[in-house]
Amino acid sequence: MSLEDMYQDVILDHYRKPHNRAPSLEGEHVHVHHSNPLCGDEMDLRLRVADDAVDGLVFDGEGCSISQASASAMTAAVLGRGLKDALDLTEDFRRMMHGEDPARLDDLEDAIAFQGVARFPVRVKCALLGWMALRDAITTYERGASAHTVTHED
Amino acid sequence: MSLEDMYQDVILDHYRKPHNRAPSLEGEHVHVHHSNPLCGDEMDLRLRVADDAVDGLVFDGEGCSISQASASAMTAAVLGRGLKDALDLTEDFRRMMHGEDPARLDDLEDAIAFQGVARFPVRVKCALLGWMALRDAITTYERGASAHTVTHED
Amino acid sequence: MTIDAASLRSRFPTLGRELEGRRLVYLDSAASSQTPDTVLDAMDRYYRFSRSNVHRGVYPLAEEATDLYEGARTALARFVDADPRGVVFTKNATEACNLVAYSWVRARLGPGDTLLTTVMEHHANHVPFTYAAQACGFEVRHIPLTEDGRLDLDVARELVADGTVRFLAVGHVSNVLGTINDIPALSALVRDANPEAVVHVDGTQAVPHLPVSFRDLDVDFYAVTGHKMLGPTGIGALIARPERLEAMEPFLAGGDMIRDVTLEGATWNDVPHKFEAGTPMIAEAAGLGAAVTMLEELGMDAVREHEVAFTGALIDALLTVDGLTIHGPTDTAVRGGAVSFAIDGVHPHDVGAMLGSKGVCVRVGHHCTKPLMRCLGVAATTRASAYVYNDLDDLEPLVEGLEAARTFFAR
Amino acid sequence: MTIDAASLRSRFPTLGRELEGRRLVYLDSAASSQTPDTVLDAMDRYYRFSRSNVHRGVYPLAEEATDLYEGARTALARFVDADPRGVVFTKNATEACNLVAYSWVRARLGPGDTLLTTVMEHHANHVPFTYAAQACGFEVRHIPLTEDGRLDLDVARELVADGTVRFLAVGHVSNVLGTINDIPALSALVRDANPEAVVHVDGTQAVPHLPVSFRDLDVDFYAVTGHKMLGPTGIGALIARPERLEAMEPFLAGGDMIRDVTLEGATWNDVPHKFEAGTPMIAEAAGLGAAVTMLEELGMDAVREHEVAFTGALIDALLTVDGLTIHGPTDTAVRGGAVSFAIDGVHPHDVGAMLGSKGVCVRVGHHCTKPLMRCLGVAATTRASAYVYNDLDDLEPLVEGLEAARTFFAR
Ligand SMILES: Cc1ncc(COP(=O)(O)O)c(C=O)c1O
Ligand SMILES: Cc1ncc(COP(=O)(O)O)c(C=O)c1O
Repeated sequence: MSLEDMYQDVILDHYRKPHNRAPSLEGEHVHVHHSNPLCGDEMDLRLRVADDAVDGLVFDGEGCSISQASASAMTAAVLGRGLKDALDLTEDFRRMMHGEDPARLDDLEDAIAFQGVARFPVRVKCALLGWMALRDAITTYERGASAHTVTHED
Repeated sequence: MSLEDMYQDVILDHYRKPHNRAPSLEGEHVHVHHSNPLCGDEMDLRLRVADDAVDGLVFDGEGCSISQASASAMTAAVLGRGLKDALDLTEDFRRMMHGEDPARLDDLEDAIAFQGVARFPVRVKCALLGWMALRDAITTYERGASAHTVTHED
Repeated sequence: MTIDAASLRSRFPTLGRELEGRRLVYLDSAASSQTPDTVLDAMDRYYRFSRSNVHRGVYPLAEEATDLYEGARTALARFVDADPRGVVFTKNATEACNLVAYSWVRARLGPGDTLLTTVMEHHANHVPFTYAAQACGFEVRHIPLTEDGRLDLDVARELVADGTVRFLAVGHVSNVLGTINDIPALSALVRDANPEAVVHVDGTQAVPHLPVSFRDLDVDFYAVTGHKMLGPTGIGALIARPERLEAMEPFLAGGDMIRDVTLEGATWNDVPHKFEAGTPMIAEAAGLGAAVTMLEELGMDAVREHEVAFTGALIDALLTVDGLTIHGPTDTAVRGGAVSFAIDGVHPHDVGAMLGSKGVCVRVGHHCTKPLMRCLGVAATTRASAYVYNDLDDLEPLVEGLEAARTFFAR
Repeated sequence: MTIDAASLRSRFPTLGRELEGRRLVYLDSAASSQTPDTVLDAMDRYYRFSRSNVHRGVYPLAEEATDLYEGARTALARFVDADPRGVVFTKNATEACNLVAYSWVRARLGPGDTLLTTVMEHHANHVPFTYAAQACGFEVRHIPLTEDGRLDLDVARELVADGTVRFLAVGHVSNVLGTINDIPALSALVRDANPEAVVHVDGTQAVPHLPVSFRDLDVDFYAVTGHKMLGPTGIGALIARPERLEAMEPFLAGGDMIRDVTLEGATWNDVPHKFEAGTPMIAEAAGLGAAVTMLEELGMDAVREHEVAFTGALIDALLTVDGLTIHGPTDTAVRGGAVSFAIDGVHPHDVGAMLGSKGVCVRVGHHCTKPLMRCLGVAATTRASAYVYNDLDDLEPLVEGLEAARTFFAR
């Protein structure tokens, strides 16, 4: 598989015109900051919960095309989902990035386009960054906290 | 060159019937103890000086055939020589063990038989042990001391 | 499956060599083993095809190199039945022991504490700890030997009785006596007296020759070296419980072992990377991976069986030589393949030189076990040590050489 | 003699490879250089002909192995114009820096003392010293950069003014900016303020590329690594004044570095052996010796001349790319061959991946210089770095790939 195949149009679209990219979110919300000092990616994710579901979700940050596009596709795929469902989808995505076939093809929506990234081990962390931030935001919410910072190695 | 060539008859003779091997020496003398912990050689050398010459010289100790035979040949070659002359001969032997041609062929007497040992680097230290003890005994004497212990690495 | 040493030999290039017009007989594998073609090929493939640095490269060569390196970690972990997160690559077993001495022992033991070790340790598993003791003020106690060269467990029990022993450093198999130490018994003994005690095993002479399960041994640290287990020079490993590594501060600092660095300080990477500073031994890891594959193919049970059979024959052959005494146990069930001996009135240097002149390679000297030499009352021994490529054909030249030494150097 | 890179290439097997259907263009030699056939042959000869352990063996194989190992020491000493007694083999440059940090700095610096370093150091030459500072309580000061990426000597003069600086740790050539630091000026500056100050230089990026005379540099310690100078992985060296080594306590303890060992403690071997514990990197030393031979045959003046010419052309080619900024000096007279740059609006990861997909290997990331990245205000850079096998033919694929990245990732 070539690089151009990895960067399918859908990834490039999310990279060039990210969904739900914003530096702030209205209402009470959880804010997590994830960073990967080894490749310089920084990700702010803000999650507003209503009725145990993802009611608002925006990301902001710096990073390579894969990390930015993946965060964008992630927000689109999970907005409106129940928290448990979103966590389950996150796990499905994580497994896909480790080479397993995804179980929830349709629910992943555009995120399915990142399947090819699994073949580029150094980029897997990039694709996972937004999803891992989401998982952290949900568990932070469930702990009753409102902010959390995580530093990853690559 | 084969091993049997290295162990010429003269070396084996000195090994089997060492000259001047004794645990003690009459009269006032210098005693040096040299040991090489890495191969377990131990050498006691006793030197009596009269009129600035080697008047008495005995060795004792444990070691391989080369170290024992070389010490024996050394005592035979230097007994009776002036101290300066003995040091000079020691230097000649040392150089021979590092591959140079000896300048004092005749004076080295049987010690000349050790020339072949120079080709076996790990054995060079063995052949040198007695001579280095002699050098140390002479400088110890010249310093006015009566005993000295040296531990060598190999 | 049993080992066919004669046909294996063709895979070890140096064994094809002649010395002094005779077939080379290599009986010094306890010092360093021979290296098979597949190990050389694995290193060559890295250098000729994927030559680049590991970690974080985004081009294919660098990804291949990373896979080779991390693949070797997984292979070694599988081979010794350990968690890959507990496998730290080092340059040799000595560095592995030093890592434990610096990052665990020095950080935790002090006045009032005791480190227990034995009189039969290799310097690699002894000096780092006595050196640490001098710096940190803890006490070092030594388990002595029984008559037949085994650890005296009765005395060991007395040595731990006061409950101050917080650390045990012990070799799995002696490189001089061949003795296989009963690690579970020793760690039980130490932990009975102090449940918090930590056990570090020098497995250098065990892993090449016996099936080893780190999990089953139930110890904390285990040091191995590549060049004695068919692998290349320049690589070894510390096998550890990941929790232990996590609880330790790093030893060597530098690139790759950090998470973040500021002008003032640094935070550390996850284990095992926290302990691997700088560009690692990439080709060497690839080679070690191939060595492990070969040992797995041979089967460690078969390797051990071959060793038992050969060692029995070796001991019998040695005992035919007049005036020869074997140091250590002669029962092959409780010993490995290193057999040290003395010949009355002939210095080991002379024995070794005579054997070398007949194409037989053995080691003479103190084998980096000076305290043990003092216990045995000798300055040096002659040691023959075998591996998968040795067989009964090697015994005749050995005995012939020993007889020649005995006659030639008789006084 | 000038370097004919195109014909040299045939001696580096990996360079004959194709990536994604294109000729491999390797521009990551600052991370690790390619390895020539002669180096592989030297290691192979050891493994296939003289495979055994070094030191004290009395059979021919062991003598040959010892000669190879000690011969490599002599060769490296000659190459960097140093005393072989001052050449300690390590597994990489990182270990060499740690050796200095543990055995010199930690043993001698404490509260009230200052260690001077720079903001451009590789983690290998930074973290061991800040880690030591945390343990020992001395202060660490950093020489900052001028606008054009050189060390600010005016500030440096202020940093040493109080006379507390006892140690300088500085890189000879930056692996990111390419800057060649003026070592004699820096050590004069430090020693003027404190004549007893000790100078440690990280020569990792200098020795492969410039003629280096340790004697003329007149410093105390100098770290090098084999895998960046045509040598194998798994070997580096600390070059030191022998008197300094003699004054230091050992770092790693174990076999070979001792003179004698008793149950209680040990006495140390002579330098440099005092610092080489355990079985050394024998094959690797043989390989490094062959690498040095090749560099001597090419001539280090010619190597440097080739680098200057290529780097000039590289910088010119890079500057044709829209929105590309070079970090560090652009004057080839004061810089080495590592050239880092940024492309507006494109993340280095994407640049590197695009280049990799076109067969061009460059490094992206922080290059183990996080403090420097913070100074530059970036998280990562893209770095192209050349060596003797690169020539102008490599520039077209590079520029083509950069243009592709710029277009593909433009938002
Ligand atoms: C300037 C500099 N210093 C030190 C090092 C560390 O070298 P090694 O990884 O071989 O220990 C490197 C390379 O990674 C470097 O570029
Ligand atoms: C029992 C034992 N432990 C440790 C070592 C040290 O291994 P290395 O020299 O590879 O560090 C050796 C071999 O020399 C050994 O036989």
